[in-house]
Amino acid sequence: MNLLSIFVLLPVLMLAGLFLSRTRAQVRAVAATGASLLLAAAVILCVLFMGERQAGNTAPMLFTDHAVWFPTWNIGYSIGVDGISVLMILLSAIIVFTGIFTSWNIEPLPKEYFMWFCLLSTGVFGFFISLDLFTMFMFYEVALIPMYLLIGVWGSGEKEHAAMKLTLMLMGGSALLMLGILGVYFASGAQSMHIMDMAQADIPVALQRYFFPLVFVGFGILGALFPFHTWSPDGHASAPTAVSMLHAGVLMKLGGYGCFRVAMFLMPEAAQELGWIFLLLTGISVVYGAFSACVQTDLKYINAYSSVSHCGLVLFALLMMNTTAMTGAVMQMLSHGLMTALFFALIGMIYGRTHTRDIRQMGGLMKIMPFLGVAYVIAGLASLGLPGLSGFVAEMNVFVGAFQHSDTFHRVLTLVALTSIVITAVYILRVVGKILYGPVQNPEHLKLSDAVWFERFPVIVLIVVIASIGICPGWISDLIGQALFPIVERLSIAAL
Amino acid sequence: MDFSNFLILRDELSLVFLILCLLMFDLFASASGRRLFQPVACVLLLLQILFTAFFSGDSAEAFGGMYTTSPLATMVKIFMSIGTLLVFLFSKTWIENDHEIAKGEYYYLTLSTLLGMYFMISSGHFLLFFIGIELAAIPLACLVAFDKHKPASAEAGAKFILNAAFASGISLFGISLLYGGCGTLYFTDMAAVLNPANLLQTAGMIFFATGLFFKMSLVPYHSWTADVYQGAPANVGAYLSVVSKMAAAVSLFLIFVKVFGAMAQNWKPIFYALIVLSITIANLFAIKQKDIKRFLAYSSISQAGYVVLGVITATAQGLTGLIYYLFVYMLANLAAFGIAAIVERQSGDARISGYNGLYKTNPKLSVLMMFALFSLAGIPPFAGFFSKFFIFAAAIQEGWYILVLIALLNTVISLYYYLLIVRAMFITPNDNPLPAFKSDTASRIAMTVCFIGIVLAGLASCIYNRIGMISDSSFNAPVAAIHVEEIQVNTALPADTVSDAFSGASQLHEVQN
Amino acid sequence: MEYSILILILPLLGFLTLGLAGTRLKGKTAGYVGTALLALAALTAYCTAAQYFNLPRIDGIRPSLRPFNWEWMRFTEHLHIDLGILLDPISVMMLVVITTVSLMVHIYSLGYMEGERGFQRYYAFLGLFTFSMSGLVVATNIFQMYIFWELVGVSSYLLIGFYYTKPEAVAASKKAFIVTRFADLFFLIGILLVSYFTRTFDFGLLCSGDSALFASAMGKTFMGAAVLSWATALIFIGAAGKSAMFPLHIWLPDAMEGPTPVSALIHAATMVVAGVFLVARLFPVYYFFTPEVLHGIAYIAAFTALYAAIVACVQTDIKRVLAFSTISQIGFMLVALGVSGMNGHEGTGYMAAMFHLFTHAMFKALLFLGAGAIIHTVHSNEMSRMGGLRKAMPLTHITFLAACLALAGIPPFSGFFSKDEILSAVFAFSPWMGAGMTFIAALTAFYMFRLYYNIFWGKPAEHEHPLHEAPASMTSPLLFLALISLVAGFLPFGKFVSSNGLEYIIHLDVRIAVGSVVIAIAAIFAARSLYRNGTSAVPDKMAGFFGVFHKAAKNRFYIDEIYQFITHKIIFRCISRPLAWFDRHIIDGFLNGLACITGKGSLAFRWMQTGNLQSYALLMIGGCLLLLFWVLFL
Amino acid sequence: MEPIISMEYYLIVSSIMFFAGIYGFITRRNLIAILISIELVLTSTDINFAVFNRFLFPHQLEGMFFSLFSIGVSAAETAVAIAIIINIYRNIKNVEVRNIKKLKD
Amino acid sequence: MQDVLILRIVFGFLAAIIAVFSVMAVTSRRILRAATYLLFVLFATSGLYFFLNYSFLGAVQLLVYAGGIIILYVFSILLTNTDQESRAPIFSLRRWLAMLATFGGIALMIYLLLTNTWPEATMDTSAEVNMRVIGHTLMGSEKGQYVLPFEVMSVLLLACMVGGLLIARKRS
Repeated sequence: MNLLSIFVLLPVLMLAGLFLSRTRAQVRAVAATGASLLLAAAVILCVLFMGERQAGNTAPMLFTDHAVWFPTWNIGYSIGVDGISVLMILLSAIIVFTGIFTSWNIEPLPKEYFMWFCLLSTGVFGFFISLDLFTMFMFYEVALIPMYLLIGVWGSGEKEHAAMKLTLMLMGGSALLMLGILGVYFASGAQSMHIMDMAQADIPVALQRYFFPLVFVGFGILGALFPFHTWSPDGHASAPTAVSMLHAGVLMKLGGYGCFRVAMFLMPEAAQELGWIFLLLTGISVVYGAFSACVQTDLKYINAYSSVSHCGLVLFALLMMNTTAMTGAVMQMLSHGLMTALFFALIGMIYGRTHTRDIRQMGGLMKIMPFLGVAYVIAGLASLGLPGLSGFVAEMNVFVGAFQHSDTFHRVLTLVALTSIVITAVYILRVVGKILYGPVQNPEHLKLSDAVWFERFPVIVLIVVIASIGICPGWISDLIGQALFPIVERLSIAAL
Repeated sequence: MDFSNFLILRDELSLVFLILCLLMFDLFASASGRRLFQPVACVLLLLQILFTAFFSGDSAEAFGGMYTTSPLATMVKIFMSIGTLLVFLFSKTWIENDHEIAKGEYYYLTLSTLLGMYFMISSGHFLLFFIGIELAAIPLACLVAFDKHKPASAEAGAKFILNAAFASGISLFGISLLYGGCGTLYFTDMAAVLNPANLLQTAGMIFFATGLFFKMSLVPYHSWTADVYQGAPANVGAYLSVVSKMAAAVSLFLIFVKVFGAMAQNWKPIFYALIVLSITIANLFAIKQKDIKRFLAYSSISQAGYVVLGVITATAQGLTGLIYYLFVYMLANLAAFGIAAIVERQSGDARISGYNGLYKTNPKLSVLMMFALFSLAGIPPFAGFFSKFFIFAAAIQEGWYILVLIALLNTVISLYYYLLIVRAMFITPNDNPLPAFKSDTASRIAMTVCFIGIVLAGLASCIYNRIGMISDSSFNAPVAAIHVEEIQVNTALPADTVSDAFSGASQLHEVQN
Repeated sequence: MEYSILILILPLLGFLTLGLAGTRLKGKTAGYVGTALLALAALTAYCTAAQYFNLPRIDGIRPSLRPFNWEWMRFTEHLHIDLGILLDPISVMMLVVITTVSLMVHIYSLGYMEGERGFQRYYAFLGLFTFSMSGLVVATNIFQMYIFWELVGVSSYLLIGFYYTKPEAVAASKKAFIVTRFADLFFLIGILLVSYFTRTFDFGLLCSGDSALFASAMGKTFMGAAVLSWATALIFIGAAGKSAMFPLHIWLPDAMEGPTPVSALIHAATMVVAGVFLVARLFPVYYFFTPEVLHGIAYIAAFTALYAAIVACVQTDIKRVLAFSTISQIGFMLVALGVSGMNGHEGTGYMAAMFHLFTHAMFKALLFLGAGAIIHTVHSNEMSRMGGLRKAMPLTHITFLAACLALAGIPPFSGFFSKDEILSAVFAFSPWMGAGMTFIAALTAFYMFRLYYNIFWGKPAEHEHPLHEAPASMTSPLLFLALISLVAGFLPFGKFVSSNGLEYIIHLDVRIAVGSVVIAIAAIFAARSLYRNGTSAVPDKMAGFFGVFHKAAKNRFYIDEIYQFITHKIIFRCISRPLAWFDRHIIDGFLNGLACITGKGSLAFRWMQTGNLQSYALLMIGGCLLLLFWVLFL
Repeated sequence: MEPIISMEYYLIVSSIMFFAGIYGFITRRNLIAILISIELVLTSTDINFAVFNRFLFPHQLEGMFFSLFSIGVSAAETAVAIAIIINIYRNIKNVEVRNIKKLKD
Repeated sequence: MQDVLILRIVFGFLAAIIAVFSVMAVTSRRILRAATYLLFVLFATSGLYFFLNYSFLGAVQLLVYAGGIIILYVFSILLTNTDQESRAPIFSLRRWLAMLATFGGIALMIYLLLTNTWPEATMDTSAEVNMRVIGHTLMGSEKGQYVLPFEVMSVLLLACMVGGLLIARKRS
């Protein structure tokens, strides 16, 4: 069996295992084992992949497999990975792994919770390994729908409204997406829905003009593209910790990944032609998200707007359409995924103790829970792009790459987007200053305890990964660069 | 008289035989024997399904073209029988507790409407089609009014029968106009002489369509639906929304594509409008519903809109998509209706608020309901996703971009109201939810079948592929082949340029050239 | 000289060990570990310096070495960030300064921070800072510099906010970080601009003076100025942010909320001169390609020097006086750089700036550490709480005096020599400016001795605890630094550092030297007469005389308020809040409105479901007829 | 040969009958009256079939047979409808349309 | 010509009865009268069939409708005690819309009927249909013969009978 199928099979097996488990201990055991196996598989995949590349295998996709599924529409279960997918799988595995530990004590209905969680992971992994547009889309939706219940049942605050809004907006996006995908398929006249096959076929530019925006916006909604980002603050604020982690950490990456894997790869001419519109929107996202984050008082809202800003940067960089910026985009996906997950994990832990997320009601927590405090500061520093942490390498790739664009318009937009790094510092420091530093606001908080082992564990894992990416980004950018080559090549041909 | 003709009708004959058996059983069985009515009916129906499935023949005509059959028709009939069987399975508690005396009638009335639907699918002549549609409608009215001591049921029955009679009157008027224009009522003959430029024929077609639109309950022919579903016993509602709709949809495709193929340019705009109206308006209505059966009624109206997408494509893929869609819809909707029926029995009313907190007490039921709703909403990995995708794909292939876009945006609205039920079951807190209960064995078998179907009918591609193969071959059968191609004639062509309806076909060719 | 990497590694090691081991170590132990590692680093730095300056010159020029250069991240074919070590006169000089001051601060802190909560954290951060600052100065390319630039920013942030339970400290740290980061934004844009045109980050290439490299950047203009000028100006903004040039200086006085040794290390001796270092590093670019920017730097720096000196005259918090003094002195350095030429005598300014950087680092660190010793005893920063301390703290008094004299530019203290070089460079550039700078030098002497007399003379203030001299761990660094301040002036600095790398002989311009010394002494006496016994009424009269001006100076000319206005009123009130409102109400409201309309829409079609079966039939036949009309006639 | 009465007249008469039936269906207030209206609708189409058959396609009998069957179907329909109406009468003691509006939105 | 005139008068008479009594059947407020008017209409219709020389059809019409259905109506009217229809509101949107639909529909139909070009009749139009032919056609299984609908019709009638009984039967 193909190595990649494991990533779909394993969550499904976990589902079955969870279904059969009776006690909380069994549930935890199944979840933790499954997540660890996934992580192990992801690491193995990564190593094998790099081994193949080292050995000189230059095929665009490795570990490919294909099985016909619906011959009428030439749909197949086609899987394969390139460097970017490998990294995304690794990211997902890490976040699923940490997410499981973060929700160690989830209440109520732990079994159901983990089952939905597994279904979500199935979708995520399936999406990243798919090469067939149909399966990709299918997995995409599989990943979306569990959000509704995860937020609705286990969330907090205005969870029902938020869950509904999130689901409907994302499904609205996927409605556009479905039209776009079908349109592209028929317009290309391709022999199958396999992306590589479709890339061979020439899609008339006149049609690309219609489908590119559909697909881009469809994925963009998940990538929090302005002005379709409003699901994100509400959704993140209401979701339970691990779900916020998974959602901001992985699910939002589906958007960016889809944008270049489908929209830009298949329709490079339209991307070149219409890119500027979206560039403008993403530019707005970047700055707008950062500014909006400045005045929020709910920790999760701050982080959600920050996600809007950071994910905006992902799309922004993708639309710059050169290797450096796109490398930056993928790195930003990784980096944002990790640090947002870290943020949400920490916010969840803090919330679990203080029972408030209002920054005005907290203060001086550093003294009370130094571990969480330090971790929060590290996450904040990663978020504001401190060298040595992952945010910096990503942002620098993005900005340097974007600034290499030959068009003045693009460079000016880059400068605009650059301002976000200052604003990011403003809101990050504001939060850190308010909740961690200063005198203790609420004497009740003095009784609170610091993190326990299953809380520390995911936090440490995330920090280590963030730091290691920040310290040695070379291998990642190599992986990404190789994977981007065909895409960038198509885009540059299209530019002519 | 050639009796071999009758052998071609073995699907229908087996059903008639089944009806007669049940009738005899009802007449002669003892009171204790009658208690076994439900199992007997189900087993016999199952046997009939197996018989039909194993002895299905090739395409054939009988009675001079009045009756046609094909693997496609047989397949649709099997699907309808399966649907009926599931409805029977769901009906056990209801029929046995409330209708000690009349339970036999329930089965053979239902089966006789099923027979009518068989004839709808297989007819090659408007008369047979008309009788089929009436056979499918009139006893159904009795079924709708089956809980006759309940005013709601009686009211629903009256609304149904009167509106159905009205619609069939209009439809009949349309057939008469078509007859006047074409001089024949045989499908194949009529297809050859229809002239899209002839206003009277077009009018006839539109009047005729009323009957089918009524059965499909497309907006604006839909208003009866909600009232009838709400008033009718839930199981009858399920039957109405699934089996009856399936027959109507398939015959809609067969008649409009195969008979009115030449008129495509006339009916496609109509269908376009109906799809948009049905999906949108039904969705808007469904949002506000408080009663689960009304809710499902509107949902089924909007689903019918999606089904018609398959008709408007008028391609083999469209047909495949349509049948597959109906099949998947059948499973999901039956599950939803079945659960609605069970919950209604348990709680005594059908308000959606009764579902609050259902998951706590009846997890399995809630999960199945959720899966069914997700399937209806088109969420993967449930079968509904696949069926929606394929029907959209078929429509896109024919270039209906805007239409599909509207339909897709409406799926978002539909997701909203499906999620409302899910929310009620899983999220909304409720201090005293419906207590845990156990359904009867038959219902549980039915629910299991639905569950398996909802989960696997999409992922297991063999079902779709098989349907595709059969409908491809039927669609491309020589009878139909010449009529499906769209004929590009300007609608504005004045009627008097067409001197003779009989030479319409040849005239058409001239215009084409 | 591969071992020079140890200068970076050892402090980093300190940071990691102390950071990770954290509270598990005993406070003292942590301090010793940190100090020991830093002592090793300092030793390595001295070795490096010794070895480097003994290397033979090539064509009379000191070579620049790269014992390490490791490609860290590749952007494009040409652009890549390297991490490496670049040894040349200024970086080696800086390494010495950094490690020396840092070592002193480490030792000093053993006493000063004793018993503080978070001792380990403190030493960890010090290690991080030393690492980052060393990395900054040895950067081989501008991007590496940017990386460490950010890192020093963060370490500064962490150290200012060391007393994180104090709201002022938190606010100050935030302010410092954000203001410098704001400046860094321009630095980054400058880097991007330069690299876009030159396709390199490397200092070696950038500073080679190769005009082909900059041709395209100079050819393009933007708003009337060459793009390269914009770029270098932007880079200077970055430098100005770190070096607290007007109007980006506001963070530095507030940064005094941090522990005093930290102020000595970061906000007096090392980090704040990073801007000077940056300009010096890119000096060939400024000089050859954008001289107008260089002159602009001189003017800004001169203004800042004046401004800060004036403000320093009226501050009452001793650390703030020192902070403004630092700003003013950095202004001196940048003026010197701004007026400098490249070759021979023209290059005095460059050399003088570096020389002043060196001497200033020593005596300003000394001043801060001395102030720390005083604060340690008095438990207050306010001058009014001090007075007559010379008896209680003789060692501190002596060393502080030495530092004051150095700063005032009195021979033979080191400040005299370096300041004299600056003045002569400025006079050579423009006599008017020279006169102005001399006046500022006099102001310097004045405010330093105002400080000195207020602290050590006059009537002692009341204290709960008896006053005492600081412990040996604190006084020994004071003595050491005082010694350096005394002798450093005699170093043949031009031999080591000069603008073009050739050997440069310092010679005193007697007129200027005498003039400045006389003026300085006059200023000192003025201060003596005013503040010696603390009873003179003249200061108050003068304050009354200057009235508004005095008040304004005391309030630092309301620059902080202006910033406050911009950040709070404009950014928060006028941008963020409306944006957040817009997001919640307009964008989100639009979607909610859509949902609402959909909901309303369902009511709009209610008439279809009256419950009357005849209206259903009407709908049917009506619809049918409408469709008929439509299809038949439209 | 010109027929004695041109076909259109028959058709117009049947159309009037048809639409009278429709009008009645929509406006009558009594269920039985509505049923009566339906009879008009159905009978009018029967006339159409017979007329078309006679005038246009006299060589075959399709129209006539359709009428024949249609009469049968409408009879059956009427019977069931009346049964249902009587059931309503049993339930609510009258057969006014306005009294069967319980089911609505 | 005399014959023609008489025939035309007869036709006119029948047509007038149909038109007038149709309208009266749907407007009369007395249900029993409406049923009677319906009876007149049905009589006139069968008259038309006779007029068209479809005697069999006319006879069936008389038998089934006049003999069967109208009786059913009368019984049910009497059974439900609803001779008098309740008073309609003077202004009702539905009534106006129904009028609009009716007159629009009639206008449309007349337009369509008068402008349509009909297929040419191929044979003599006035021959009486032979009963034998009718019998064969009804029982034949060839093209143009109707045994299958006949059989299905029987099922329909059976089902309707069962259903009608089921519904109308008194509660047990």
